[in-house]
Amino acid sequence: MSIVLLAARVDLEHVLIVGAVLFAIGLYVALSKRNAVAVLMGIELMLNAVNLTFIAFARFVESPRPLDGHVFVIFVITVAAAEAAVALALAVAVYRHRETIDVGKISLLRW
Amino acid sequence: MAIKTEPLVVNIGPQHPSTHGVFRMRVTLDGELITDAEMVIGYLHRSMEKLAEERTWTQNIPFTDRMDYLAAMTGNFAYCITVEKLAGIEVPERAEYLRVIFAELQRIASHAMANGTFVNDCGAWQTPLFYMFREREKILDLFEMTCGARLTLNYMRIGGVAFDIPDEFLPQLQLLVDELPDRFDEYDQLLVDNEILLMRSRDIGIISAEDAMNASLSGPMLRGSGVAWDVRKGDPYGVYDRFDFEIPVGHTGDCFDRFMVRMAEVRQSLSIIKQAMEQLPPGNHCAEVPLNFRPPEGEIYCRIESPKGELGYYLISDGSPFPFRFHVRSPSLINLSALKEMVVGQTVADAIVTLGSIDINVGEVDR
Amino acid sequence: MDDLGVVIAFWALAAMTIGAAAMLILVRNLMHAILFLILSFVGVAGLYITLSADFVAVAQVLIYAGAISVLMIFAVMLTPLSERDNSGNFLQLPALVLSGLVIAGVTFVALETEWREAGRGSFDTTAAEIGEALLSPFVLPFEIASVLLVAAMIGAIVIVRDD
Amino acid sequence: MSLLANWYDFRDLGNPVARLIEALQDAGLSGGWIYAISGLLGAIGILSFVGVAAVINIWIERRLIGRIQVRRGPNRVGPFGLLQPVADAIKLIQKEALQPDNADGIMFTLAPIVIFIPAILAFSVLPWGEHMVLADLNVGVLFLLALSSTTTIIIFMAGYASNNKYAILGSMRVIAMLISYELPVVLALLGVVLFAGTMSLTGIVSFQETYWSWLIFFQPLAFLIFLLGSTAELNRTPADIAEAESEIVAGFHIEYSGMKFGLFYAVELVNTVAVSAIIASLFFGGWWTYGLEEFIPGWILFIGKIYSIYFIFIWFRGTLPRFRVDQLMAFAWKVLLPLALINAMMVALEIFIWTEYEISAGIVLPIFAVVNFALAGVLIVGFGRVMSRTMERFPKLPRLVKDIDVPLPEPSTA
Amino acid sequence: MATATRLLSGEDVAKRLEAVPGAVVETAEDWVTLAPEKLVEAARFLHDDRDTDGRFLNGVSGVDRYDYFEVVYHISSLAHNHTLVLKVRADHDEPEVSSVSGVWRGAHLQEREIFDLLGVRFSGHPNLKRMFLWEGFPGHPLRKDFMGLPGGVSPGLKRFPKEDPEQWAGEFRGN
Repeated sequence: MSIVLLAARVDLEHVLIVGAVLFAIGLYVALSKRNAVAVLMGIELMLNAVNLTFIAFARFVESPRPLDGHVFVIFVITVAAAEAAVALALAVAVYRHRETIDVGKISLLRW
Repeated sequence: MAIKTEPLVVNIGPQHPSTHGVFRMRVTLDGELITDAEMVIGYLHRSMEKLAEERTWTQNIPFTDRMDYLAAMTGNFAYCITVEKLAGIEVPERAEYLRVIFAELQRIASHAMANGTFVNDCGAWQTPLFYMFREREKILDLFEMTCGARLTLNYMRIGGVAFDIPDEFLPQLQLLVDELPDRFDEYDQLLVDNEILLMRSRDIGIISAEDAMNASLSGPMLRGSGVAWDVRKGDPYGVYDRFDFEIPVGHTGDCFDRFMVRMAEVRQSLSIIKQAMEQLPPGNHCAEVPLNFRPPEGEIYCRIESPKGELGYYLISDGSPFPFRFHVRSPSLINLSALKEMVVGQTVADAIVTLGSIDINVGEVDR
Repeated sequence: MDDLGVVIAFWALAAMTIGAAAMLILVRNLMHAILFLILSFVGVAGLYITLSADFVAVAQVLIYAGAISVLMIFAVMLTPLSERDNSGNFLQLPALVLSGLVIAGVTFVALETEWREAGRGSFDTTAAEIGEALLSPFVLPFEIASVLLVAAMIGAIVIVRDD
Repeated sequence: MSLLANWYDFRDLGNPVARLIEALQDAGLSGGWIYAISGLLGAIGILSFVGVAAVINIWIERRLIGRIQVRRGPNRVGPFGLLQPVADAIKLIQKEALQPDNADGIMFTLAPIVIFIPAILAFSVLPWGEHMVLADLNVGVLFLLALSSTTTIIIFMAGYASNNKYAILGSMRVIAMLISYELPVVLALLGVVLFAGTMSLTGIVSFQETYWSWLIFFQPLAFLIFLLGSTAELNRTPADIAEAESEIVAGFHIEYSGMKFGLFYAVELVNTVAVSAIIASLFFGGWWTYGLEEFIPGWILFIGKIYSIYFIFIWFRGTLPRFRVDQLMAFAWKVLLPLALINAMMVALEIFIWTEYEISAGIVLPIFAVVNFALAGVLIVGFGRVMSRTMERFPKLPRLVKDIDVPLPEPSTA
Repeated sequence: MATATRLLSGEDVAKRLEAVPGAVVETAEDWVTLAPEKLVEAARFLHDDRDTDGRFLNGVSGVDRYDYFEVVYHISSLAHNHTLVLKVRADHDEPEVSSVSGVWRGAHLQEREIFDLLGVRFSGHPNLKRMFLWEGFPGHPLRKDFMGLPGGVSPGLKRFPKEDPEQWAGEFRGN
């Protein structure tokens, strides 16, 4: 299989690679940033990359119920919304006690 | 434990659409809540009290126009009546009645302006303001017909008024007096029956009767708080003891009460004007007073009920043609005494409404 | 997927998405980072449209760009005394290595696997089918998701409540 | 009632475009080219409408507000002041575009430009005639909601980038407000979508055509909720708290001057037209007007409906004072949201009855209309009673006192 | 119909103020002059006394009498509808009067105004700052000898001393 990414067509592999790059960027952001909100941004990017691959599989891969991928994405978005709400609430709660949301400084396991 | 946030210090004014001139309020905000407020004034200070010591008693009348320029007629009235009392000058009957008519017209104009801008501060997009301006315009037309000026009138003189009214004045005034009650009924329908205005102005900026008295508030602010006090009734000056009118008094002392007291006072003023028109005697319009007359040595404090509140003049004469001391008790300034207490703990939007309900005039605050 | 317009749109949107995501690493200001994140979300929504998932695309814009990013803005604005820069920590190099490994691994797998491609065209409409799927085979997860949302909402309120 | 598909038939401008596309297909162009050409034509049509509307609306709004405020409005430039928008634009373009010292330059410049994207995109899914729709998305209603939620971010961008305290206050207000009003608006539209059984705007219009009735007759509550909610989303009086010029001066666009301010000004008008168009499509049958579109082109009827609804917004603006922030929030959460929920449940019940028992539409729809109107009336009056319980319903007027009367304080016992 | 407000004579006021011994220094026809150190006490008494009921302070004004400063309080009772006048003298070189803003909230701004324009210091005032003129303005313009003082002047800002940032610092502190 020839590795020609910018072919004049879009196949499953291409979408998967785009998703992988997006996931990798999200991973990097989530691991390397100090601000809790930035870490959350990385996590959201990773979730988006996963969603993208779900949609790609739904679009390209043979299946009796191809739209199940979409349903999964809807669930992931739901969970992401809940997760974001709780995580940001945690950030605010931590800020209230320590006046910082730098994950490096929130190292004590007690308040 | 509340979230530690930076307090936000915001300058409301001096260039702000709702501060009615160059008034500045420095508020400290926690979110939208005001935790501290301080007013900074003096942007329009013209040092009138000092200037007045260099001018003769008659030359000072134009200064009184330029203090509360929205109620110049009552400014004239207060000063002239104080000097007359100091010098013991008798004013002709006709002049007294003309003064009452013009002062009450001026009160209607000033209250129309105050209520229009108040509703504008509540966020109505200038429509009530324009309606109120329409009525004020007609009153200013009457002023122009009589003394040629519309805003800074310089109409009253020590000993009377400058000009007698022209012949077409009374019919025009009659038209106005017949027309205005209907108009104000209409504004009642537009504004008082409006749920949003009620929500915005009721229970906002409350000041109790005791606090209002302690803070020397006067005029519609004092009456809005439930104190039935009006200088026209309590200390009748001029010929006010000959008219039959009532004092509108509010219930809780919130912004809505002050607004409604002004609305009701307009109707009382109209009734006074009607009575004055009926009783208007013929005769001379001004007593003979020399241009550089010298009142006897002495001092006097005399007050009238201006649209904004108790407008008093404390004049000291040392027998020279110039006043020794010319002090104005300006209602706009003293009504601001309780501003901080009224706005702290409210939101910015309410603070603007409260300020609008006080009805200050920066020309009179700073003098 | 052979339509030229869609292919061009896909690659343009992919470039935009990845570029915006990469800016997330580079920009200094946290607020700018959130705005680039929103751009990235919108790009992903565009990718969904090219993959003929219109309902999911619109939901993506509605929830990610419209709600979650606003939550993030709230979180940043509610923590004013904390630093608002977007600096990295000591894990930058390991994270870079890990990310590179992820890209390499997934690319290798994606290219080496024989996918059972269906070769069908784009979906005509997805909203109705998703609705039916949610209410017949996935009704239990659907209900659990609603419970999860309620739990998350209560949890968030409890966490940030003033004690 | 099929339209004669002559190319010159101005009753539906979609027909000549369809003819053109057929001709292009005959000429052997590929699908991409045809897609591009038809999209371009539609975009030109929409952009020309948006551009003209943004200019004309300035005149309409100022004249109407002027009439409401017993003055004449602009009448100096051109006949009836018709050239006033041009003069305004020239004035704004000439002005210096100031930028505060510590402003966030790129965001500050970008915000007034980007804010046009959702405003214009909203027009792309609206049906202007039977065949006149640029993108017949089958998730059209959801698409419009998604667009309105992105506007929030852009307004926040403008306010944050200005580095001004008033702007920050305004943008935080707008975020809180738009988040709150998203819910009742979504739920109100949920009722409409449930009733019509489709999320496509074309589908909703053809539903109204099929059953020979505008949706407002079945969804009066949804209409009111959407109307009030959209005044908040549009930042117009009585919910213009984001730019409240008497409180926070101009809110998020206080620092903007020159044409940057002009863009914000124009986008407000464009957004208002877009919302009016959405209301016209969803509740007033869009281009369909009880057969009248056989004689008058549907898109002219549609524009007429748009401006009738636009007039309501101008009327609001000319008459009502502004809410306070917390009152506006309380209104969304305590009044609009429960009403929208009840409405959605009611619609679900009705649709269930309709489909389950297979009652003919002629019998069931009038009953639904009556029931829904009665429900709307009861709910609005009831909520009014419940909400105004804390305050007396009618204000106490000042009491009139004959003589001065100031009580002495109670003697202190100490 | 209502009758005019009664102006209490100085003797009447002095008689009422016998409850505060040593307060009245001089009794004139229409006013009484109080001892500066007894001012607040007398004001509090007049405010609380039910017969006098001086709950309403009409106004405070300052007068430059060349040799001394005079601060004049116009107090009235809205319930009894009478009014009375108090005066306090302050030294011309170091004018200082105790503040009555604790008794009447309404005196707050007027005392600031007198401080600003006449330079009379009010001890015990919570926020005694310049009100009309800016911080750092030299002199007090309502004094009769203002024109003769350094910085007191024919108009023109250039003759004022260079602004000192320290003087401005006070304005941005809290109340």
